[in-house]
Amino acid sequence: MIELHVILILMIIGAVVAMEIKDLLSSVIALGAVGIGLSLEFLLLRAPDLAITQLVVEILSLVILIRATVGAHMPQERNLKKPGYFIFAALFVCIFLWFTAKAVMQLPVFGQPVMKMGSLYIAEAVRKTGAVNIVAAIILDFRGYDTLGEATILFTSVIGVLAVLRKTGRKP
Amino acid sequence: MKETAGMSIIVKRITKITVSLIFLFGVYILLHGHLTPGGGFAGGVIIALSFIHLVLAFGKDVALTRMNLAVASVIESLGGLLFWGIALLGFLGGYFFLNVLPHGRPFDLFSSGIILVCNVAIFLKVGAGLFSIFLALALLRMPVDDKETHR
Amino acid sequence: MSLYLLCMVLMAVGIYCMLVKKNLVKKIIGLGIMEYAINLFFILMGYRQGGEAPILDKQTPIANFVDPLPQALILTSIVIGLGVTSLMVALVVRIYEKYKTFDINEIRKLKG
Amino acid sequence: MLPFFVIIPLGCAFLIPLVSKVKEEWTGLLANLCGLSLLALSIKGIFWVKTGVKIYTVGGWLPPFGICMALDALNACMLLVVNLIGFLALMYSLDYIKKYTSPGLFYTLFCLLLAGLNGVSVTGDLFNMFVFFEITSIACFALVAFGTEAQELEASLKYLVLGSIADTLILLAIGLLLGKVSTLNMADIARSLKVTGPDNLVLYSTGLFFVGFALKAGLVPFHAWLPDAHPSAPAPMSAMLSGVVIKVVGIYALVRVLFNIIGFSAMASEICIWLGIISMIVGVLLAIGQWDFKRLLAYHSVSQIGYVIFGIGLGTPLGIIGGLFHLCNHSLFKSLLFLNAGSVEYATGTRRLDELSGLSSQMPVTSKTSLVASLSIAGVPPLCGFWSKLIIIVAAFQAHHLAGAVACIAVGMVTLASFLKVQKYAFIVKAKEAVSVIKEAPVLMTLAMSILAFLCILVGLCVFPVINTVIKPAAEVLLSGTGYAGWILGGR
Repeated sequence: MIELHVILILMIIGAVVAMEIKDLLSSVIALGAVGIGLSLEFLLLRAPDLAITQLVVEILSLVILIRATVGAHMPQERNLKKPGYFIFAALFVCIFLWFTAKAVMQLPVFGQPVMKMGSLYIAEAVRKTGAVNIVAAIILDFRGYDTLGEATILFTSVIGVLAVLRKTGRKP
Repeated sequence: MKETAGMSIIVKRITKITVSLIFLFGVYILLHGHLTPGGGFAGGVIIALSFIHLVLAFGKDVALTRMNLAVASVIESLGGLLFWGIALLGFLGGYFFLNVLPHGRPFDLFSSGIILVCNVAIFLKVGAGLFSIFLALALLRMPVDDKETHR
Repeated sequence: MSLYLLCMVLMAVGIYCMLVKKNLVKKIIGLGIMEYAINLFFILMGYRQGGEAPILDKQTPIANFVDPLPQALILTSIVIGLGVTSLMVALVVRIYEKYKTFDINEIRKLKG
Repeated sequence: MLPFFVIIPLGCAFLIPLVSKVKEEWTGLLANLCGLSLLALSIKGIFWVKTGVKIYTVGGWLPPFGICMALDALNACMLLVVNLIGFLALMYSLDYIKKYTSPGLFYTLFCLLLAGLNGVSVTGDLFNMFVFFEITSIACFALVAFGTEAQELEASLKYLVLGSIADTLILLAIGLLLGKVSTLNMADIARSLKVTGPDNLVLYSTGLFFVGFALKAGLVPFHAWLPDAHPSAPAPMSAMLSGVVIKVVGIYALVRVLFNIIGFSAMASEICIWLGIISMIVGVLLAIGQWDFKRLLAYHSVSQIGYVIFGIGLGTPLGIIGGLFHLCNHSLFKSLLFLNAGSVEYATGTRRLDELSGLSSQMPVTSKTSLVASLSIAGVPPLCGFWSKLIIIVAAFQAHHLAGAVACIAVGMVTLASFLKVQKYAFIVKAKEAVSVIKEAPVLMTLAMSILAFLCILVGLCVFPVINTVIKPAAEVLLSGTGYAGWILGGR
């Protein structure tokens, strides 16, 4: 499982670069690298559905983000003068990490999930739905209602984008 | 004006070839969603990307003659209604979202009942929706008149 | 376990980016990183040692599959992330149009 | 019947963009039709739930396998609040939204918001709840920015940043629980957690749920987005945000998770009580200095949500009844006040209290209804706000929580003072020069306001029937704690 560690560490490095680099375009591209790394991780973790989806979504969101930032006048990011806020945020993040680490220790060991529902789905999917891809059987049959919600979320955000991008909101 | 819009002739030439291939790949991913990895969502994003590819290569004006924001949003609503209708179809069997269509033989293209149809509905919705997000963002930067954004 | 912890470090980077950075594009990036981390976390929890992708094959019968449930959930979650990100981009583009800057210090019109 | 709570608004939301291509005016009628049918459905639900908890299995898959919807008294109460306020806000929008462009988009988003809220209320599955949360949040973000003025965009962005942090924390908590028990059905989780007992992981996920839902509800350390976002939205949307959204997405989800899934502990009770007291006091203190009508109302929302969480946090039967009753009452009078503010803005074009004067003669309906709402929120007998505050204070004394009781009374007084200021500046004091151009708001807006004012008085006069039919069964659901699992899963 060493390759998972390597890719994940590279993703963290990419994320820090995306966060700290001054040029916005480079920063967006670094985010894209993190996303591609995530797609690779999905592939290694035996989730090909997610790997494909993550890859194409990453490309799309990269296009949208570049579209939004390119041509914009690049501001020099000013350094913050308030160290107190930095310390507060860093402290918050440290506390978050500490408690998360404690909680995560009580999860089942990596590689041995409980799979109470998962094994049920695996056993019954083909017989009950006729779909060979068990993930597809779950998202569109067993939990199809979730997918209706998911499609609605996308619809909502499209309508939201159209509403936000109107030239004028109020009638004169 | 038409000549100068978009990118160079090399890009346009290659785009003409690749766009149809990307489109075909999207349809393949869509139709085999229940057999192989992929499905309506990934397929829809790929189709949206193929249209975005066209827009980027040929400039907005050329692409808008084929597919504009109004058409995209109608297709999106239709996709949503189709998905909603499939969910309602389940009432024929007594339950919301029941898989009422025949399941067929596993490993066949036309198997697994509503899953294939749902994939098509999601595909329409996602493809049209994401393309219209892109168009709306792209059109906003155009200083000249934008009839398409007025609805 | 170390993978879970690394994943949480990634999430912490995202939260830190969202809280501290004053540039709106950086905030979008922070949101993206947070979503990646949480998506990865779900899939890590569903992984099974030596498991295979949960897709049946004609030849081999039901084998040692990884947990398909988190994968189904994360497929939904990726879409949610895309929706939120695109709405945020739209808002940021509009704000840029009004103020000609991405810097939140120069924007602050609202008090409190 | 249960899935129709989601099917109807979703169908309308998908239809409205098509209808708006044909004729823009029909979109409002369609949305109102949707609101009316939802209201009828939820009134029926209140009576239907008397015969026991109703389960609906989506797709015919039994509960732990697929997603189930569940209707118990608590859900039914929330659905009634959501759909009542939703319908009245939609009715109000018919006239109000003429000030904005693209009403089709507004109605689409509003229907999606209703679908999201109903979906959150009616679902019995944790991840499904999260999905509908997101629908609600995204619709809210878009509606807050609907005016596309600079300030509105900025408020929406602030809301989006904090809201998506909250969503991520909630998703992380769901993920931790999923990793531990490997199921998503709420009742099944409750049952599994009962077997394994509490440990660090459950404690930590409770903490994450707390922070996430408190961010959504705008409780005090997490309230930064609320006073910006609520005033920026169009008035019917502000009424929905303050009246319904923070309650369903914040309070309802929090108490459902705390009481029915994880089990209410003494520590959770302490946290709720102190969060409630701090929210009450800080909210009302910040409200005093405000001169923007809607912003003042938004700070009062923070304060009143403090009452609700304080009452529920007491954990006694009377406290929970008081908290839930105040929740319902608050959605009545706070939506009414936001609608009043909207119609004042509609008629005069300003929300600054010091620029308004003597509206009582020019806008009689608005001023009378706002008087009713102000007295209700301040807790003047016999209006509805009085009774719920009284119950909460009595419950606090019963639980020997003197500090809380004193805080409740004191905050009530300050609230009264603050609303007397509103009444004085906006409505009572005579105008210096004659402002004859100001007219009363259009008829549908006044009708919506009058219905809400009537309901405020009616609830105040028939306290006991209302408590007995609606509130008490809902409180019993919470009091049954993790016994909820038995209702949903039955003997299995």
